[in-house]
Amino acid sequence: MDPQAVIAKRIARELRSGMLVNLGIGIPTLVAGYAPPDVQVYFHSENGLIGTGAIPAEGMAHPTLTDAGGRPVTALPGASTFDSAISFGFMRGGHVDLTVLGGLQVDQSGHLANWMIPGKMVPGMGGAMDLATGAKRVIVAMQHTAKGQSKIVKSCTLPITSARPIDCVVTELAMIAFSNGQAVLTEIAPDVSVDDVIAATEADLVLSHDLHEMMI
Amino acid sequence: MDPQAVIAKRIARELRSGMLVNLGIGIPTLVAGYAPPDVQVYFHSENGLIGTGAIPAEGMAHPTLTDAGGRPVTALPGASTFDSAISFGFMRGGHVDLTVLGGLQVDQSGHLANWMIPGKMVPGMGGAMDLATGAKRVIVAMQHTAKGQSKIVKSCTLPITSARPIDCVVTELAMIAFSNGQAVLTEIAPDVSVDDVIAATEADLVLSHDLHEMMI
Amino acid sequence: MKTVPLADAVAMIPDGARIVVGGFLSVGTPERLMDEIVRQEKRDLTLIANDTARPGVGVGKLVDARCLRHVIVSHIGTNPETQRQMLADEITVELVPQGTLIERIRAGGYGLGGVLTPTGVGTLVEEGKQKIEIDGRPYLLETALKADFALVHAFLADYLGNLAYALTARNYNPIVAMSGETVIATAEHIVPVGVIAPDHVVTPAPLVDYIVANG
Amino acid sequence: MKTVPLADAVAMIPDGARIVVGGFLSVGTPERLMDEIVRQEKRDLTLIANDTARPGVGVGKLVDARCLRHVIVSHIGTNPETQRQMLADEITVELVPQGTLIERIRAGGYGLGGVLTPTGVGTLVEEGKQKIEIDGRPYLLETALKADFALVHAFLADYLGNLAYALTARNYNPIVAMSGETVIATAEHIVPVGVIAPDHVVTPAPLVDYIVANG
Repeated sequence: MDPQAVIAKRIARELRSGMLVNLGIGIPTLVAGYAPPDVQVYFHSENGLIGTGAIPAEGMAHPTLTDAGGRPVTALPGASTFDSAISFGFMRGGHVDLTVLGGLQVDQSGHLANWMIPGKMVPGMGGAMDLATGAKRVIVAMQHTAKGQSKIVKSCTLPITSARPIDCVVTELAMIAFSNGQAVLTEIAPDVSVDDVIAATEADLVLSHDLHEMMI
Repeated sequence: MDPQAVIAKRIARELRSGMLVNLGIGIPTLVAGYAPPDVQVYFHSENGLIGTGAIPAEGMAHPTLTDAGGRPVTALPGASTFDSAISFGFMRGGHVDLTVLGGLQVDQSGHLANWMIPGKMVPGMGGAMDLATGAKRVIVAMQHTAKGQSKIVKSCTLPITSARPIDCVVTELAMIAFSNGQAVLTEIAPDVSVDDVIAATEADLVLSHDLHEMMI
Repeated sequence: MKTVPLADAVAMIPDGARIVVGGFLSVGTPERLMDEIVRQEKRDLTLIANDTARPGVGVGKLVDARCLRHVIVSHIGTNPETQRQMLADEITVELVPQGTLIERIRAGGYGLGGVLTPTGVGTLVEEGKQKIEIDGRPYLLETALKADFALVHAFLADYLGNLAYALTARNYNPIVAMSGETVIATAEHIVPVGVIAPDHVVTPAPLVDYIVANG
Repeated sequence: MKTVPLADAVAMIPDGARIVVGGFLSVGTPERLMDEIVRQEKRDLTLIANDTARPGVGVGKLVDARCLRHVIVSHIGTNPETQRQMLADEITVELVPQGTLIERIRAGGYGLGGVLTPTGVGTLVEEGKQKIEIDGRPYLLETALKADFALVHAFLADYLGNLAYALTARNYNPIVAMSGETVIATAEHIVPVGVIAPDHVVTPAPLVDYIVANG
């Protein structure tokens, strides 16, 4: 299976009806497509929309109904729109139940770095810092390695996004949870061994008592 | 003329079309009734209304359209309603052009005391502190004396409402402006002498170069 | 979301809870929740609200029925019973300037630690507070307020929990709805999902935990 | 209020002014004001906005035309020209977390000195800022932002200046409209006074100084 699909499918299993969920750009966006049909979540777009629906059918888009990337979306029944102060009040105030963010690095105490590469890429943090700091639960969706290097490191070398640790990271190899400053390997992807994960990971991993294969 | 009417009529002459005006309870409320017919101001009610109109005709009141005292009002064409955070944003942010407040004491550097009498009356400050601190211009409407005692004092003995000086006070005897820590007598009511005002005032008064009779 | 019966909604509130209630002199206050709190004889509640209304209406009913131990409000001038209980040491009262109170409630709901306001500087209100100068101007640091339960009243609710308010009955309600751990709403009308246009929703559905069934 | 011609509205903005502009990646940005600022060749403006959009749209037009000297935004990732000018030292860029940026603009308009936010604590964002602990939790003190001119775009305006916005084109606009010394608005439709219901007005009329006449 496509690595991004593995990640998105696994995270989609964390969705529960009634949750308010914010998906970042990249792999996180794919999660919406794998939501179980019986699970109804609210998707929050940081530009001021709750109840974000699918991309509109041809000819039915409108320039004033967009996602946080400026692309046309639809609004589900019961959707609401609001200003940016309220939108970030939702994030910072802990009203967003779950955010799924992309990552450049995650370190073993759960720090996420995803907003800049000094001297190379300085796009700005946008809403990432508020989400990483304020959402009730933060899951990072990213590939395990980049150019052969582990993205799950002992200590972030890139500037971090928040001092608050994320809850877990899901890669195409594993699901790793963070608690008490430890990185705990909780699930491994099908056809992946624990040794494979350890070999691909710079951070020190603790094996969960309940370590099991990822259901996707 | 009734002392309260003198005060309200004089203050009404300060109204200009387009101004956003908040009137406190008591004498300030009377100011609306003396607004010149060609002057269109917006009245702001702190409970979340701009465009407050007159008391509704019998049978046309509604429990969800009220002034800050909970009494039914009407909404003029172009009125708007909003939450209390916005309402006080208008005050604190300097968007209210003029507020007229009642007073217990005003001192010669322009401090207003109007929210409590220790040990006797502790109703709470409500919106008075925000108005006195944030409105662009603050006029106090009150009678000159109470029980024979001057209410315009050298230094407030009652707890003050704001460290920010008011712009002026209008009484049935005089209009007194405050600038640079001085109380400047700018107008005297008809049939009142400067000596009458000085005799009725505890504060030291400076006479304005432009001292003249109040037009009401 | 399904609506819940009034009694069940109020049964969730334990004695000693901290509640924040919408309304301004009882306009926009969830009266049925007030009546039910009185009927269930809740005790030792802390109330955060604009005022204590008048005896017999709005949160004034909670004062009458001795449900409260502490109130955080901007004034009590309209309710002589609150003043009597305060002077008799039956309740404690914390008076907060109205614009500061609504910002403190907002800060609680918006995840802010507090705000800097010029209101109250140089007055009794500054006692015990940190004063911070910005660009040469002094401000008081006013900290966030949160509550266990937020009780709000809307004009329209839909079955997901979206709320819209009517005129001056809006007042504290949208801010209050952000800052309760659990949010319970009553509404004049409960309408099908989709009936309130997205631009006219004031409180988005995910904030509201329970809608109280009507009649 | 009478509407003003587009050219007259923009002529009020001097070179070097500080402007705050509504919109999110150009959605909800007053495009006609952007075009006219470019046409009048304004220079050395400071821009406060969510982002710098993309070349050719929204505030991106101001970047293209070299109208800006300093920008305060939450990201520039969508506009390579902003990044090029920044690296070439033609403009300076201050990056602010989005939730902090909107609260700083709001604080400016609401008369607050600033807010305490947990966002940015322990990151590069905290550099040079006061850190304040409340109940054992650290917050950054983020100060208010104000501007000489606020430029907003509404869906509906009436002739008094009441504004209502459409869907996600609302975004920064209502907050921006509070925080400019002078507020200039464009609208898709300018309607008679009284047509926008009081509950549906988002920006009350007294905030708006000028409505730009349509076509």
